[in-house]
Amino acid sequence: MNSLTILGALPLLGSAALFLLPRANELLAKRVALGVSTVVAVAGLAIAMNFDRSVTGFQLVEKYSWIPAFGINFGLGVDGMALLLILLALILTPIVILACWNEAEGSRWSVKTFFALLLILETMMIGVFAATDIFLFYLFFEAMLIPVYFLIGGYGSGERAAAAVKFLLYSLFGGLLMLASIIGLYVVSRDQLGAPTFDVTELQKLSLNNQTEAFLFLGFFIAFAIKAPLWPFHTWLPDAAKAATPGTSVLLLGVLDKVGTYGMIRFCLTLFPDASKQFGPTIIVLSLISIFYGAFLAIWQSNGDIKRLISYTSISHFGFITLGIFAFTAQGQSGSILYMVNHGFSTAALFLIAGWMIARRNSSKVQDFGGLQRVTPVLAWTFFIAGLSSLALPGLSSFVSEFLVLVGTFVRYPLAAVIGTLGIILAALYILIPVQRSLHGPVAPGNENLKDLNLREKIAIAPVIALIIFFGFFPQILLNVINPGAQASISALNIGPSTGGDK
Amino acid sequence: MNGTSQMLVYLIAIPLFSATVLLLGSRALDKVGHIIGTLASTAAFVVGLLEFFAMLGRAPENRAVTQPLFTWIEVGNFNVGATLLLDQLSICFVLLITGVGTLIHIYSIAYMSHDKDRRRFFAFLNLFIAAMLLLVLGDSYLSLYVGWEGVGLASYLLIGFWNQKPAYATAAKKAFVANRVGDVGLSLAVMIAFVQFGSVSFSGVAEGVEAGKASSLALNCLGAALLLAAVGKSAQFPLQAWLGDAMAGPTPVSALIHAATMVTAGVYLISRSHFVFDVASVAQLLVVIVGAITLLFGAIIGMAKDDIKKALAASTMSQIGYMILATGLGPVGYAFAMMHLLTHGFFKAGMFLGAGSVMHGMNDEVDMRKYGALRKYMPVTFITFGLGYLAIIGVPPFAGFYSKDKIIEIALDAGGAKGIILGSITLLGAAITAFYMSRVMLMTFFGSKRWEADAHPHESPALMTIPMVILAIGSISAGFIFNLGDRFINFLNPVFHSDHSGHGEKEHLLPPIVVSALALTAVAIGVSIAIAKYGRGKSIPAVAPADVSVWTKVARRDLLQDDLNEALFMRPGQELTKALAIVDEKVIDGAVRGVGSLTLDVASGVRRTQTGFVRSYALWVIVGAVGILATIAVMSL
Amino acid sequence: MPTPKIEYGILAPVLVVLAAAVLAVLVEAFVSRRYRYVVQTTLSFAAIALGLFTVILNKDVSGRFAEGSVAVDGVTIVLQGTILIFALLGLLLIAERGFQSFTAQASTLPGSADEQRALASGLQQTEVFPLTLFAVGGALLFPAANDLITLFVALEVLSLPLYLMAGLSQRRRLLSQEAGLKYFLLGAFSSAFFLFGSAFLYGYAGTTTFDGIKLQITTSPGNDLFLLVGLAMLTVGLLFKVSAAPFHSWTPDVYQGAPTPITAFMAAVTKVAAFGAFLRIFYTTIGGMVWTWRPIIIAISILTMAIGTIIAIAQKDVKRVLAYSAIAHSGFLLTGIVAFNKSGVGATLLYLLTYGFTTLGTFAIVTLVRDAGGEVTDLNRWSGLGKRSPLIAGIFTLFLLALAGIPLTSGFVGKFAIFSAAYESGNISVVIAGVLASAVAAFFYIRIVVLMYFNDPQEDGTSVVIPSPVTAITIGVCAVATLVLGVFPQPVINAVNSLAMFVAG
Amino acid sequence: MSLDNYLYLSALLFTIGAAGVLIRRNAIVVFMCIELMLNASNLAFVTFARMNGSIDGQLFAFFTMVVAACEVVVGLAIIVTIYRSRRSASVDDARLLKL
Repeated sequence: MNSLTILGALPLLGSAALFLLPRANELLAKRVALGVSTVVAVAGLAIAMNFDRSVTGFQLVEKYSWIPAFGINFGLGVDGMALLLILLALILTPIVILACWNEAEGSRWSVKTFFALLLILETMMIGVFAATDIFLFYLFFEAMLIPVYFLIGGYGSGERAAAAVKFLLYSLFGGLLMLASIIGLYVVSRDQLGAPTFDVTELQKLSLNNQTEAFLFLGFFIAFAIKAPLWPFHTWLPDAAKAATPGTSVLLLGVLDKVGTYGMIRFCLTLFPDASKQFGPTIIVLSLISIFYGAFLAIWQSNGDIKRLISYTSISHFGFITLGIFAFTAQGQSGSILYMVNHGFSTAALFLIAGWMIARRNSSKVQDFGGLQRVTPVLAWTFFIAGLSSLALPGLSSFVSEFLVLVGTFVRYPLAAVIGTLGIILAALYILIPVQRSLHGPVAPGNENLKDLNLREKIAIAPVIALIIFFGFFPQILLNVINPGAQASISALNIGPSTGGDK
Repeated sequence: MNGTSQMLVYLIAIPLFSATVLLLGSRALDKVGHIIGTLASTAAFVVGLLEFFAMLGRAPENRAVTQPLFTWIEVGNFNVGATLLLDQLSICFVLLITGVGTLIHIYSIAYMSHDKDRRRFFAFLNLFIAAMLLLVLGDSYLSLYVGWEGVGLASYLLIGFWNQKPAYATAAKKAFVANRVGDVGLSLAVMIAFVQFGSVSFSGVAEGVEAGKASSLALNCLGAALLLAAVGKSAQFPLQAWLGDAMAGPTPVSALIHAATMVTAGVYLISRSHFVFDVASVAQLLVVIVGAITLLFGAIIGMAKDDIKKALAASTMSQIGYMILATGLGPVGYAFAMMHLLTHGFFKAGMFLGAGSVMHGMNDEVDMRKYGALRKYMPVTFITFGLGYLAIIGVPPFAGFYSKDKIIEIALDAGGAKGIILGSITLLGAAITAFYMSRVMLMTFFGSKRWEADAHPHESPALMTIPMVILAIGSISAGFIFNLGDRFINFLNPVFHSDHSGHGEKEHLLPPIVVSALALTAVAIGVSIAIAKYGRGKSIPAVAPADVSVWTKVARRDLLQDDLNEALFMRPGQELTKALAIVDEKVIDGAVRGVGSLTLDVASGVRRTQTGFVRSYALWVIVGAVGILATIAVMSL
Repeated sequence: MPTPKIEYGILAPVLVVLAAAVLAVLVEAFVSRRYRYVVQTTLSFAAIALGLFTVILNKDVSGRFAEGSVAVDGVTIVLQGTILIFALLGLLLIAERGFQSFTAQASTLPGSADEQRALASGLQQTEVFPLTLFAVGGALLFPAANDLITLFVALEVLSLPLYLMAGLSQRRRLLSQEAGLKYFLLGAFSSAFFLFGSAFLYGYAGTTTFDGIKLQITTSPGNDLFLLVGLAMLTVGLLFKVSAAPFHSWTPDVYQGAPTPITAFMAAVTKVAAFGAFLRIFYTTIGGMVWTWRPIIIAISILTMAIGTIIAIAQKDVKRVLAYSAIAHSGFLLTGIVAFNKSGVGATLLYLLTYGFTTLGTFAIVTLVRDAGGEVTDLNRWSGLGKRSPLIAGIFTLFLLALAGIPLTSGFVGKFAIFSAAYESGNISVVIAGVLASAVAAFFYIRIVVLMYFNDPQEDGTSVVIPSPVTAITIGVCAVATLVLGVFPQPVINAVNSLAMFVAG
Repeated sequence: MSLDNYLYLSALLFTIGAAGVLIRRNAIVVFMCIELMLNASNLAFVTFARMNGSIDGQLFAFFTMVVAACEVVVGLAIIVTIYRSRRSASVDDARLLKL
């Protein structure tokens, strides 16, 4: 039963089909892309249905020997975290395709290629989260860059080529550092386990000396910190997000960057527990810096570029995620994982709507908007709700995750949690200031007759908003899936009391 | 122990549902939007009443009922259920919220009749009702948090209801941010509670405190955090600055949210957490101090305001100061705080509606200097407003007298110097209140006409006057009814576990009658000064005189709180932001780009070695050879 | 005195090719011009094919032959096989006649009447075939040599033809001739060092056979002056051949000046041959001296990676970029020498195999991008190639990714193998350096990709000619090899690892 | 007299040759300097042969001479073509390829 392989292969086949389509018939290409991605999403949900919550390890496991000489297997499998992130990707892809229906028009490259690249990317996203073989993971990790690179460089705007290259080099650099560590693991595993292996569960048996462990940990961590992105490895993100089309940005920030935080949990914590503990406090500090740094720069962007603004808010949010991960508490862990999902949705909403605003106004400057609430109420409302979820308003999904992260941190690092909590004030500012500038006030010149959301756009955004609200009240549905794995990874660290209140 | 009730959820569900319908509904709903909204609120009120009578039907010790809905969050031992709790304390709020709320809905039908966005307005009102009910019905600090921010959101939306006016949008934002500062406190409180007691439900924390799970330091931190939350929401010092600007919202909003209900949430939070404050003496003292400062603060600002709504807002601030102060005075205080809260709910809401009615008649003029002699033109408004006025300054037998008098009393009884100071502050507050409320009264309804040319004052329609009348009746009777045989105190007793039965015989600093006498004298003084200044024959310039003492100027500027915040937080913040932006651009990204360009420079530098002269290449070969020889030689030494 | 025993069967690969070379010379002399091209190509391909066949026959052989002057073992087999395959592909490029790469008559003056006449008369350059065959012969012998004399002779047989071939370009003949001159002078210069080194090794060991030298080192360890001098000088000679810094200076100039098919041939074949010899000498002959030479090689390796990658960034000519990338790859390959362990041998052989295919493919594509004046190597004029001919640009991108060592390409497999071997030997410094160098290298490979895809094509007559079958085949084979070795390397790895054994003793 | 002196001589010759390569511009002369280096090696070979009392050294020397001869053929061919097209045999003039 290799359902994951099939799931991952579907979009790839779809993209192949797209390439075969005639260049001229763009509508057909779009429909095919939408159809395929929807089918995949449904299939994914179907698979998720028979996911056993009680099991902590990997499920739907597949394993085929690939390059025995290097101990490389084609190994797939999911635990709660991976499953949810895959579902996130599967749900967002059709939404993006629908939302960005006309995004690729007028680019230097053909429309069908755009959607084909999106589908390829979907495959990569499934693979990277489903891989249980570090090498396979690394492979998807690097391969992902290529479609994104072309999506930014081929369809972006402004400094697209430069941004694409910056993105690529940053990631490649990180990837190569990770490669160094992977080589290390390969050699160590061959010495200790007899035969080399990249199987995550196998590798946990290794016993590394402190120096090696720290060395290998850093290789992985920096790669993930660049992806995440954690301060000070973040500067590629705003440029990329600004240059990329909104759809690309959604997948980039919504899903791809989660690979970083995902990797920290999946690999850094499980493979290098001691190094994780050793570097934990430092990373906590970096996370706090990210939270505030991102927030302040987002506020600064509120008289600048709206896409940059959103990407800086994401940097702040990623700060929260890493904070939760390295708090080493059940709440922090589950909170961070839940945060990844929620942030996916809220950022998606923000970017899509911002994209529509920009497309209507032909400007991404926050100042150029204004009074949209009067002109385009629906657009304004959806943007406002998305913003509220980004500032973690109780009752919306992101509140639960953010709060869990903070509680989880408070248990182990009270001071850090207190400082982190101050971040919610800044969150209010970096959302409400742009909201006021762009939605409130008198209608700015040039906005008088902007069109409100059309049906397609409403259909695209509705599910996202619905999920944001729904998971605000029923996060337990997700948490039930997340908890077992999170608990396991924390108890594997065996690091003192992982939850408070038990004194 | 507690019974359960299946109806509680409807309290929240009905208005929430109606709000959703009104928001998502099409323009077709514009016709009936206000009706739906009002009906929803009324329905909630009815449910509340039913629950109330059901409660009275039960024995005092098990009057509280709960309704578990579903598991909200469960991670490890962090377990929060979505459960509703209705006890004596919450029922008071439920009735206040739904009751006053309903009246204000009715009032708004007329007040907003000309606004094309009336449907949205009612949606927001319903949303507020729902959130506020969730706030008072949640059985844990986290559920309370949801309502807490929910009302914040509703208030944001309603203050900014006319957000096409930039100033209004800014006011809304200011309110939200100030509240967020308070929310930080609430978040921290929840975290501390969880870490200390492993639970965030009221009962759990209460038991934890009983069991002495937490150090007194922890408890005081918890208390301080809760206080911070209360300060933010209830516009207490030092976070009070937003309330004045919040008057940008439509007047019914000011009446409901920024007078009767939301701003009193802080009082609710502290009373709800009495079990913490009872044992956290430092935090409790802080509460008293904050209350004392604010009640004077508000009163002083109130004296300087010419904008009728702002004046009323200042008085709200000050009155809540009274309540907070009362809650800080331990078991005896909570009940009286609640009593004052309810009475205040009546008369302040009534007066705001009155103010709204005046504005309605004076085509939205708010400057009292442009009023005058309106009593003939708006009799009903005048009477209802007047009754509210008598109530607030604490003239017997009106509501305010009972509640405020009790607070002054217990303030004096606080014991020692504390008692003296607090007592005198409360008395002083009473005097100032009397002064500025009389000032409002005189400038608005008495004296000479100072209207704008186009003003044609007229009495408001029945839909507006009836709620005013009902509230006025409340402000007359409430205090008396509550106080009859301490029934209100006894009613709340099971919640606060503070046996008031003995409080009659308790040793007083001064006998109650003396206290009342003092209070009334203070009031008398205040009123007479006001009459002397603004009474018959005194001319009131149409524009506020500029040649006034620096104190007046300061008072007009809200005692410089805004300037202080500006100087302390906003400007440094903006500077920091600018600095960071430069850092990001120049330093961090600069470093990255620097590495890039550096490599390029190095490249073009090293490139020079490739001269094209074959002889120089040969030279490199020799250099290499010698190098290798040398290394080998060195190593083999 | 007994007659020396020569195992012709086992030496067949070398002998066949060299014999064919001699034959080819005669062909030049006696076959009429009209048939020469056909005859030469047939002869060359036949020879290479036959050689390949004999190599396969030898696959289980392991031992010393021709009185111990030649060692044929698994390593030799793999190397000879690789060399012959690359020679075949190189020849395909050389045999391309869709467009003239070679001057009709090397002796005519550039731009002179003679040249015009030579062109007009449809003269076709065919001396290049015997030259190539000689070079291949030398290349086949070089890694098999087990004796300093054989090694030296093989080196010269490999090098001398290349000096000439480098000068045969039809376009930009001055550049080509200059390349020839530089290559020749520096080559001769370095072989002088090589020879001097051999002399001292002989002086130290009293014999020219590797086994003798090895024995001497193991029996009487210690730092004999002769040994050290000899070692150093010999190393210089070899490092020059693999174009390691600081002996790399010739590489960019020669790669750029030489006719592109020759560059491709050199880049693939000589690198394999030279590293083959490198492996044998450093792993077996002077393996006992590892503690002496390893630090040096580490330093050289890092220096080479650095120089190669960094200078490549600043290049504007595609052939020069590739030349510097070749230098950088030498640096990576040296880490295989540094490893000095079982997996080091296999990894180096694997890397050579993967790199050869990729580099042949890249240069093959360079021959296709032309305008009226011949090949266009100015990078700026490559911009928009992705629009002009997506297929070629795509394949070129594939090769570049392989050179950059991106997963799913052969380049990654090679890098992974060789770095892990070095890591295993505990020399993590070279691994780190290698990884960083790869990061820098990625930059200029990607720059070319950006150029091809994200820049608009210039209307300057630059176009991609439709390759005739020979070139097409080369490109196809290389592309397929690059992919297959990247995705399913297992069989090849198995084969290489099973063979990667030096003859015992 | 001791054989070492021959080695010193050969080293000297080698150095002279190398120096010549660096100093002289004329391609022919440069090439002759290289030949000098080769012959220095030859001298070393025969000396060592004498030291070790083995024939291999002399053998190697012969091989070297043959190879040197080949190099002359190839080298002169190249140099002559260059000279004919440039009218100059100076190695410094040939620097179109650089950087």
